[in-house]
Amino acid sequence: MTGANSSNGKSHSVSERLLDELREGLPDGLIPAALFGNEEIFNLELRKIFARCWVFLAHESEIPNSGDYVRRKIGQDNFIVVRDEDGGVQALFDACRHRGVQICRADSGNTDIFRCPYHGWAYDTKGNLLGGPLWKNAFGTMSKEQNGLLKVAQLTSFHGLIFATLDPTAPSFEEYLGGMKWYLDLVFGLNRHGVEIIGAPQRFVVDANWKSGAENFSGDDYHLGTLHRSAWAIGAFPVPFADNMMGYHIQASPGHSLSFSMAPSEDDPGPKFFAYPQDVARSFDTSRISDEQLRIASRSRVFVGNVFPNFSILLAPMTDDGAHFPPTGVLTIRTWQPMGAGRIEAWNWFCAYRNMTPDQKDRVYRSGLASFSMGGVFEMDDTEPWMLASRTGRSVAAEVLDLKLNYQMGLPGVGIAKRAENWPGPGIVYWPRYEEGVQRNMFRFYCDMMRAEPGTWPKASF
Amino acid sequence: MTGANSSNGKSHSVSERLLDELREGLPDGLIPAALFGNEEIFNLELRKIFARCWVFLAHESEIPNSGDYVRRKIGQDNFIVVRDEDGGVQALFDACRHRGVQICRADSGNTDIFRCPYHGWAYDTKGNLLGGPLWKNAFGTMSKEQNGLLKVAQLTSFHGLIFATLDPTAPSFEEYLGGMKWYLDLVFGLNRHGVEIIGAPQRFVVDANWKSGAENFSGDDYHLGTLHRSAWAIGAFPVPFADNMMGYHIQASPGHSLSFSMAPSEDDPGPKFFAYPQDVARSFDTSRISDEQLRIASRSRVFVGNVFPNFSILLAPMTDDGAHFPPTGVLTIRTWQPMGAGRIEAWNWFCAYRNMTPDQKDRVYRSGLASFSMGGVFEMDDTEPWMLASRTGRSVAAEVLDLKLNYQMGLPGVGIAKRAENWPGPGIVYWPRYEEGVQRNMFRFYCDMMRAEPGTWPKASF
Amino acid sequence: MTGANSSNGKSHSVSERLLDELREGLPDGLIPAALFGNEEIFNLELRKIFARCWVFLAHESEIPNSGDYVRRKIGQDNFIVVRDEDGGVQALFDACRHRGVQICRADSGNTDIFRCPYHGWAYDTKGNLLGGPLWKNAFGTMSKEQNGLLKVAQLTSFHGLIFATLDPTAPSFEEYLGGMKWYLDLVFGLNRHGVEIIGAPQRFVVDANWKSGAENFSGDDYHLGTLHRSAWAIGAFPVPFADNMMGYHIQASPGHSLSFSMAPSEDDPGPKFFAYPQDVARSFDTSRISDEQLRIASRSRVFVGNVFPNFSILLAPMTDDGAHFPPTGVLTIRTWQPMGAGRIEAWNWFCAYRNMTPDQKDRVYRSGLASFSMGGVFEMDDTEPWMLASRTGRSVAAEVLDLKLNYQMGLPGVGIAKRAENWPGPGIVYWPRYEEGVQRNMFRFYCDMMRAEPGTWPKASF
Amino acid sequence: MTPPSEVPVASDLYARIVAWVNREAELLDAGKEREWLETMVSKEIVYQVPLRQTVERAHGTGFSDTTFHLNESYGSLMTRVVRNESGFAWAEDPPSRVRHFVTNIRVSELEGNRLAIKSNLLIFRTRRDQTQPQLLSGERQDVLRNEDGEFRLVGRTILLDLTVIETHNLAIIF
Amino acid sequence: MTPPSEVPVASDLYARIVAWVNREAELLDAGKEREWLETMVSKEIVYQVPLRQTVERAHGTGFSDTTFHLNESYGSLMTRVVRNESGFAWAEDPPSRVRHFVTNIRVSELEGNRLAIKSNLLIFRTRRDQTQPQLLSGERQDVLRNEDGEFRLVGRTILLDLTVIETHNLAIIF
Amino acid sequence: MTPPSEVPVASDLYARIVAWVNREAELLDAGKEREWLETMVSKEIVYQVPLRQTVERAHGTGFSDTTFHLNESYGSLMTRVVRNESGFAWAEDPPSRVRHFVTNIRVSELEGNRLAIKSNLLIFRTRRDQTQPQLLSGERQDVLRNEDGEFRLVGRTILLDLTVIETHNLAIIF
Ligand code: FES
Ligand code: FES
Ligand code: FES
Ligand SMILES: [Fe+3]
Ligand SMILES: [Fe+3]
Ligand SMILES: [Fe+3]
Repeated sequence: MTGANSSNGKSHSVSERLLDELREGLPDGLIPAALFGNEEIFNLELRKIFARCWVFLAHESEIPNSGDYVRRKIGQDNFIVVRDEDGGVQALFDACRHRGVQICRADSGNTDIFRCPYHGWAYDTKGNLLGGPLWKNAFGTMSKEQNGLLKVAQLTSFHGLIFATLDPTAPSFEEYLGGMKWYLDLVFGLNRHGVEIIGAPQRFVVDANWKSGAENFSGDDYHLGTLHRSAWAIGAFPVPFADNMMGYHIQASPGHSLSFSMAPSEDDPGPKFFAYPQDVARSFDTSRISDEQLRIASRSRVFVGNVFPNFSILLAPMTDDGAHFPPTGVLTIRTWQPMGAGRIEAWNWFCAYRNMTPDQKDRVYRSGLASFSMGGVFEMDDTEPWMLASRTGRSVAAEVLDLKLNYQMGLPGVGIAKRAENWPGPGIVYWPRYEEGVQRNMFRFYCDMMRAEPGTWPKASF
Repeated sequence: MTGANSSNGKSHSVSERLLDELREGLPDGLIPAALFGNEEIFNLELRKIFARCWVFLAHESEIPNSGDYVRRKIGQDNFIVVRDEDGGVQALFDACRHRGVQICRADSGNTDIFRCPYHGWAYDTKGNLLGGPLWKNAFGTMSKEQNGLLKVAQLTSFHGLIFATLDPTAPSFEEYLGGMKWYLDLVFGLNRHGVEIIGAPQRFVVDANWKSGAENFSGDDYHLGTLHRSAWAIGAFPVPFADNMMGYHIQASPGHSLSFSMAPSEDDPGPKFFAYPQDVARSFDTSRISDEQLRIASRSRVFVGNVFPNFSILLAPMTDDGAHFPPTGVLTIRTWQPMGAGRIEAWNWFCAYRNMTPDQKDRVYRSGLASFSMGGVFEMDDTEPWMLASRTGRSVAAEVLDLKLNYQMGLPGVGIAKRAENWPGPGIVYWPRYEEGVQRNMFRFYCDMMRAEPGTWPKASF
Repeated sequence: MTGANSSNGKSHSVSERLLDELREGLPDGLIPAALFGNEEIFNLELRKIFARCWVFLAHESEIPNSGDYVRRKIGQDNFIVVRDEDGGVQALFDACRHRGVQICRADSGNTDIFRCPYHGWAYDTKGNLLGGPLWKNAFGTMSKEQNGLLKVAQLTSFHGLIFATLDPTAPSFEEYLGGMKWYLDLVFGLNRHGVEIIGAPQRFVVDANWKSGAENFSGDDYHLGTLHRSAWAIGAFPVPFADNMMGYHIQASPGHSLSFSMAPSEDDPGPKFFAYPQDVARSFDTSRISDEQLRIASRSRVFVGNVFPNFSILLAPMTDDGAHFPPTGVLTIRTWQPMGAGRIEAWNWFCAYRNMTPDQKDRVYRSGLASFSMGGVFEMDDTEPWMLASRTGRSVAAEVLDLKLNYQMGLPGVGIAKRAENWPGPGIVYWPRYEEGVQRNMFRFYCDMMRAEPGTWPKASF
Repeated sequence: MTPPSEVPVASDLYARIVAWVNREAELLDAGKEREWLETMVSKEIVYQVPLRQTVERAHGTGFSDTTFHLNESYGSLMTRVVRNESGFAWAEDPPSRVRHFVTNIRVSELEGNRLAIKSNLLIFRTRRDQTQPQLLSGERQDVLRNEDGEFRLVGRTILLDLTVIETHNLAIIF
Repeated sequence: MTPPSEVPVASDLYARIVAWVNREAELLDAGKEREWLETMVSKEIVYQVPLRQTVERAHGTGFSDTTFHLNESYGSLMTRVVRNESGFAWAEDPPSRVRHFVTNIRVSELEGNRLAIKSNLLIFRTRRDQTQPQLLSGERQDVLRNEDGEFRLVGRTILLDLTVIETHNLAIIF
Repeated sequence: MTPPSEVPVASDLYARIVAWVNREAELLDAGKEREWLETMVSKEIVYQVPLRQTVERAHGTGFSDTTFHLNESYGSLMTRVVRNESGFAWAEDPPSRVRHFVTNIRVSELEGNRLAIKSNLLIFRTRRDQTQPQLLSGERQDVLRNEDGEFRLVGRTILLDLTVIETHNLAIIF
C-alpha cells in the first residue's frame, strides 16, 4: 500500500524492505504478502519487469495479411502489432509523435495507413511518418525520420508466437527462454503443421494481482483437489485428483516453470497426448522435436507452464459436456496484464493444431470455453481465491502482523517430492508434483529483476 | 493530500508538519483542516492508531454458542471473531497462511472448521492448522504450529463488549480506558442483567473522515440546535435545545470523552434514566455500580461518548412516532471504520437491557432505527456536514490559505462553561455543555499516538 | 505517474526531472509526454499554478444584484462569488471557520446570510462572522474578526470579467495580462455596450489534462483540417481550411497567446467582424478601443486565445443549421478546471454584446450550443484527441521510450510562418498561422511558474 | 390463506396496477411525498427494508426478518414528510435527484381484496455535483388493498441486492 | 388548452405508443439515426436538454428554461446525422455503445391530435475498452403528433438527474 | 423463411410473453436455475454470448460470429446447475446477488411455431461487501418455441455493450 509507503515517509524503503524480505525468505519458502498488493511494488514492476522482460503480444495467425493489425498491451500500454507491407511484423507504440494522441482506433483491423485524428499526421505500417495536411506549409523541412512511431526495442517470432521487449539491453529471446525452449518446442512443434489461434481473445478484468495467475500456471496442481472439486462432480476432468498429482515439476530456467501430469508408467490407461483425438495424435511426430520430447508428450495428460512474467499456457483434456463428449486436448494461452496492484486484465486465446478438422477445432473451442474462460467451470473458480489473496496483499494487518505466505511444499523434508533421475529435458525436475519449487523459481527471478540496475541482467541459466 | 505530499517532494514532511501544527495549535483550539482529508495522515492513522489502540469488535451476545462467528474489522482488515470450542473468544486474521486467501465466507455464521477454498488448508476455531488434502504427500513434516491463523495481540471482554489490539506493547484495556471505565460501567452495568445486542449491525458508507464521527460523539451537543432542528419540528426529541445544553462535558481520560445532558436540579420534570420505561428503570440498581453512578444515571437525559479511536455510544430518549409513542431510552453503539481519508464505513448496533420485555425491545429498536440509523431523522443529517467537512480537508485552498478549524468553545474566557465542583466521577469536568474540551482531549491523545514511536505509549492518565 | 514517483523512491525527482526536460526541450519544441498525465506534476500544478496565478471566476452580469452569488472553482476548490451588500464583489472560500463545513448549498442564488448547517455559524455577504445560536453562552468573547470566511488574496473586474488569485505576492492583473490586455480589450470593448453572459454555464467532465484545452485555444488552428473536417461536410463553418490558416499567431506576453484568422487583404470577400450581423457590427466603434484595434477586428474571422492558465476565449462565425441560417459571430468563454492529471471539468459560457436583439442573442446561443458545447459539432471532436493524449501522458511506455511531444511547427526553417512586420499590437507575431510558438510561449511561462520559489515571480513581459 | 393467483398481463386489472405503479414513481421522483402518502398509502402500511448479510449459498439469501434499514409505519412516514417540509432537513436540502426505474412487474391476487405486486426496482440517485450515481437495486414486494374503490399501499418490502449501503442517508422512499 | 387526459394502459393506443417507443430505442441503439429521423420525427421537432443547477429545496428542480445542453431542430438533428455519415466524426468513431432503457411509460392525450408521453430513461454508454459505463438518467417528456396516420415526434425534453455531465460529448440521441 | 411479423403489444400473445419473461427473471434472480432449465428451456437450446471488439464505424458492431464468451447447450447449462449444487462452486459461494432488469420487449412471430423476442437487459450484480455493482448491459435476442402448449427457450443471444468484461466470472445466466 502507498500507506506503507507514507507511513514512514521514505517512499523507497517500503519496496526495498519488501524485496529484502523476499530475498531472505525465499530459501525457506517465505514471501511477504504485501507483494500481492503494494502499490509501490506494482509501479516498480511496470518498469523493472514489464518494460524490460520479453512479453507476448500476438500469434502470427492473428495477422496473416499485410496491413492486418491487432492492438495489444505491454504492461498497461497499447502497441499496434501489424503485418507491414513487406510481410514483416512491427510493434508500434500507439502514440502520435506530434501530441501523443493514440492513433489506433480498433482492437483489430486492416489498414495501410494510421492517421492521427487530431492534426492528421499519417504513418505507414512500419511506423514511418508520411506527412500531414498542407505539410510543406506547416512542417516543411522537419525530419520525418526522427518523427516516426516509436517501436519496441526487440521483437521475435517463435513458432508464430510474437514476443517483444522494450529493453535494448535484454538478452535474445532464445537466451531469455533458456531451458524453457525445449518445452515450448514440445508443445508448439508437436507436429509439422504447428498451431493457430481460434477466434479473437477473450478479455476480462479481475480484482487480483497478476502474479497470482503467473504462479498458478507455473505449476499449482495441488489446488485442483479443493478449488476445482466441482469439476469432478460434473465429470469435466478425466483424471482423479490424487492420480493427477503424479507427474513432474520443472524449473526450466530462471523464472520459467512448468508442470506435467503424467502417469507413473508408460502403459497407464489414462489419456495420452493430452487426450487429443487419435487421428490428431497420429500426426504428432519428430519433424520438429526430438524422440525424447515426443515420448514425454505421448505420456502427458496435462502441461501447464508460465514464461516469466505473464505468458501462461495450459494443455489439458477437457469437455464442455461430459455426458455426451469425451475430453479433448485443449491448448490455451493466457496473459495476465497488470492493470493495477489489485487488477488483472486477463487475455485468453484458444489454439488448435492446424491439421485438425473444423469439427475437432469446434470441440476444442467449446470445451475450452466451457472449462478455461471467464464462464468456464475451472477458471470461474480460479479468480476467486486470487481476489481474496490480493485483498490480503493490500492489508495493513498483514504488514503489521508480518504475514509471510507459505511456499514450502517440496522443500527438503516437506512432503514426498524428490529430484527426478534421468529426465531427458533441461532444468531442475521433481516427481511427483507435491512441490512449490516451480513458484520459488519464478519469485527468485522476479526478485533478481526487481533488484537489477537498468542495463544489467540476472543470469538466464542455473 | 498526496498532493501536498508530492508538492515538495519530501513525502514525510507533510504529515510531520501537520502534526506539528496540531500540537502547537491545540492549546488555542486550532486544528489544521487537512487532518480531515490528507491521505498521508490517513495511512499513518491506520498504522499508528488503528493497528495499536484497543478497538471494538463485537458483543458476546452476537456469538453465544461455540462455533458462532462474526466477521469484523480492525482498521480496514477483516478478523473472524469466533466463540471457540472451549467457549473462549478468538479474533483471527482472515487470511490463510498458505497464500493469504481470505477464508471466512460470510458476515456471520457457525462452524467448527474454516477451510480455505484455494488448496484446502483447514483451521479450527482457535486458528490451529488442522491440515489439508493428502497432507503427508504435500507438507509432511512441516510445522502446523507455525502455520496457524494469525491473531490479535490482546483481546478482552468488558461487560460483554469485545475489544482487541494488534499491539503486544499496548497497555491493558483497563489501563487504556482509565477514567472512562467508571462511565462505561455506569451504562453497561446499570442493572444486574446487563445489555444485549438487538439484531445484526447496520452498515453504510459515508464519504467523510472517521474523526468527524468520533469528535461528534465525544460531546458535540451544540450542533443539535441547528443541524437537528427538524427533530423538534417533528417531536422526535423531548428536551428543548437550550435546556439540553445543560449538563456535563467530561474528559474521562486522555483520548476518551463523554457528555451528559442533565437538568440543573434533581427535581427537574424532564426525563429520568434516559427516559427508560418506569419498570425498566426500577431494575436499575447498585448491584454492579456505586450510589454515585446510579444517582448520575437517574438524573441523565442523554449520554454520549467516544472511546478512542472509533467506539462511540449514545444513550438517549427517542421515538419513531412522537404522535403515538413517548420517547424511550435507546442505547446505540457506533464504530466509524476508516475506509479512506474521506470514507467511513459506519457500523450501527442497537442494545437493550436484557430484562426488557419483547415489546419494550421492539420500541427501542424502532425508535433507534427511526432516529439514529442511516434512515433515521437524526443521523440522516449528521452525515451531511461530515461529508462537507472532509471535502474541505482534501482541499488545496485550505492548505494554501492555512485554514485552521476552530475548537475554542469553552477555552478560558470563551463562553460560559466552567470546571464543575464536587463531581463524583473521574476526569476533567465542565458545566454546562458549551465547550469543546472534550474534542481537544480526543485530539491531544490522537496527536500523542501519531507521534509515538513503535513500542512506546503516551500516558493514559492526566 | 506516481509510479515514476515510486520507481526510484525519490518522489521529488520525477517532477524535477520532467521540468528539467521541459526547460531543455522547449527551444527545440520538445516536451515530455508525461506532463499530460503525471500525478506528481499535477499536484504541483494545483499549488504552483492554480493557487498563484490569476484565474477566472465569473462575469459580473451573472450576479447583478446585491446578494446574488455563484459557486465557482479555483483549482478544485469552491469559492462563493457574491455581490455584497455594498455592491462590491467578494470571493469567499466555501468553508465554515468552525469545522470547515461547506456552507454554500447551491450553484447560484441570492442570499444575505450564509448559515452553516452543522452548528449554525452565520456569515454575511462579505464573509463576516455574524454569530450563531446562543452565541454568548458558547463563544462569548471570541473574536469574530478572526473567524470570518477566508477570501482570495486579490480580486479584480475587467470588462466585467472577475479574476482572482490566492497569492498576495502576485503582480496586479494588468501587469499579469501584459500585452494580452490589448487583445482582450479588442474583444470585450468592441463597442460601448460591452458583453453579457447568456444563461448559466454548461459543465462537463472529460478524462483529459487541462493543458490540452489551454494549448488548443492558445492557437491550434492546424487541427481544423483533420479533426473538424466534418464541420465543412455539414457547412458549419464558412471559411475553407487553407484560407482559414491565413492569419496571425501572437504571443501577447509570457504565457498568454492568441490567434486571428484573417484574410491576406482588407477587401477579401470573407466574413468581417467575426460575421456578426451588420447592424451589430455597425455598433462596433472606438469608444473604448483604438483605431488599430477596430481595424484588426473588422478584418477578423476568428479570434481564439488563452489567458494562462485556463481561461480560454473563442470568437468565431458559427451556425447550428447552415441550410437555414448564415453563420453569426459567437463569443464563448471556457475554463478547463483541473480535476485530476487526466480529468477536466470544462465550464462553458456564451456571451453576446449587450446591444444585440433577443433574436440575435438566441441565434448566438443556438449556434454556439450546436458548435462549441458538449453536444456541439466542433467541441464534440476536440475532447476525443485530448483524452487519447492524456492516456499517453500516463503511460509507462512513454516514460521508458522517452516520448517527447513535437511543438516544432514554425521553428526557424520549419514551415512557412514568418515574423509579421508592422503589426499594430503588442507581442511576438507570426503570419500565417502554421506555427506553434503560441503553445511554446504558454509552456515557457508554465515552466517558469512551476520552478518559481514561493513569493517569487517570473517576469511578465518579453 | 388461499394461494395467490396470478393476474394475467393482458387483464385490465394488471393495466390498472401498472398505471398505479407509474403514478407512484412519478410522485416520488417529483418529491411529492405528501401527496403520495395521502393519496396512495394505507393508514395501516407496513414498510420495511430488511437488513441483509452475506451468507453461504447453503444458508439462503441472508435477509433478516427482525432487523431492518427501515421499518416504517404511516406515522413514521408522515414524520419524514413533515421533516422535509420543516425547512431544516439539511440531509436532503438541496434534495437528491432520484429516479425510480420499475420493471418486471408481476401481479397476483390475494384474498381480502388485496393484490401482491412484485417488481424489480433500480434507483438512480445523485446529489450536488456528483457525476457518479448511487445505484440501489432490489426486488420490491408490495401489497395493495382496495380501499373504497382505490388501491392503497398496505405493505412494502424492499429486498436490496446490497449488504453495505453506499449512501450517506436513506432519506428516500423506495 | 384542455388538460391532458390519461390514456389507460389497457388501451390499444397505449400499446401502440409502447411499440413506437420500443421501435425508436431499437433504431437509436442500432445507430440508425437517419432512419429514426426520417420515419419517426416531425419536421417541426423541438428537442431540448435543459441545463440543470443544484438549488435549495425551496427553489425547485434547478432546471433552466433558457439554457440547454442540447437545443435542436430538425435541421440541426439532420446535421448530426450527416456529420456521422461524413466519415470524419472522430468523436463517435469508433462509436459509443449505447443502450436505451425506457421504463415507467405514461401516456396522455393533448388536443390537436397530440399525445404526451412521459418515461424514465436510463442510458448505458461505453466506448472502447471502458468497463465502467457512463450512465445518464432522467425523465423523458415527449410529444407525439399524428401526421397522416403515423405518430411523429414533435417535442422532446430530457430532464436529466445530473448537473455536471460526465461524458466527453453528447453525440447521442436521448 | 418468411419474414418475422410483429406481434402487437395489445395482443394476448404479447402479454403471455411478458409474463414468461418476468417469470424467467424471477427464477434466475432467485437462483432457481434448475427450475428455470427444466421448465422454461428447450433441450435444443443454443445459448450464446458472442465476443465483441471495438471496430471503426465503417466496420459495424464488432461482434464475432465464431467466438464467444459463452456458447452453451442444454447439456452444458445443466452442467452449470449441477456444479452450483455440488457445494464446491466457490466462485459463486457466497452467491452473487443478481437482478435482471428487462425492458423494451419486442415480439415477433417466426414460422415454425416460434417467436422472436428482443429486449434490453441490464444486469445489476454485487458480491460480498461490494457497494459498487457490476453492470452488464446489452440486447437480448431470444427465440421461443411452443412445445406442447408451453413456450420454451430454444435460442438466446446476448449482444453485450462491452468489449472487456469487468467481472471475475460469468457464472450467471443472462
Ligand atoms: S497529435 Fe497527432 S497529428 Fe497532432
Ligand atoms: S491459499 Fe489457503 S490453502 Fe492455499
Ligand atoms: S461547522 Fe460550521 S458552525 Fe460548526
Ligand atoms: Fe485452477
Ligand atoms: Fe447529531
Ligand atoms: Fe477544435
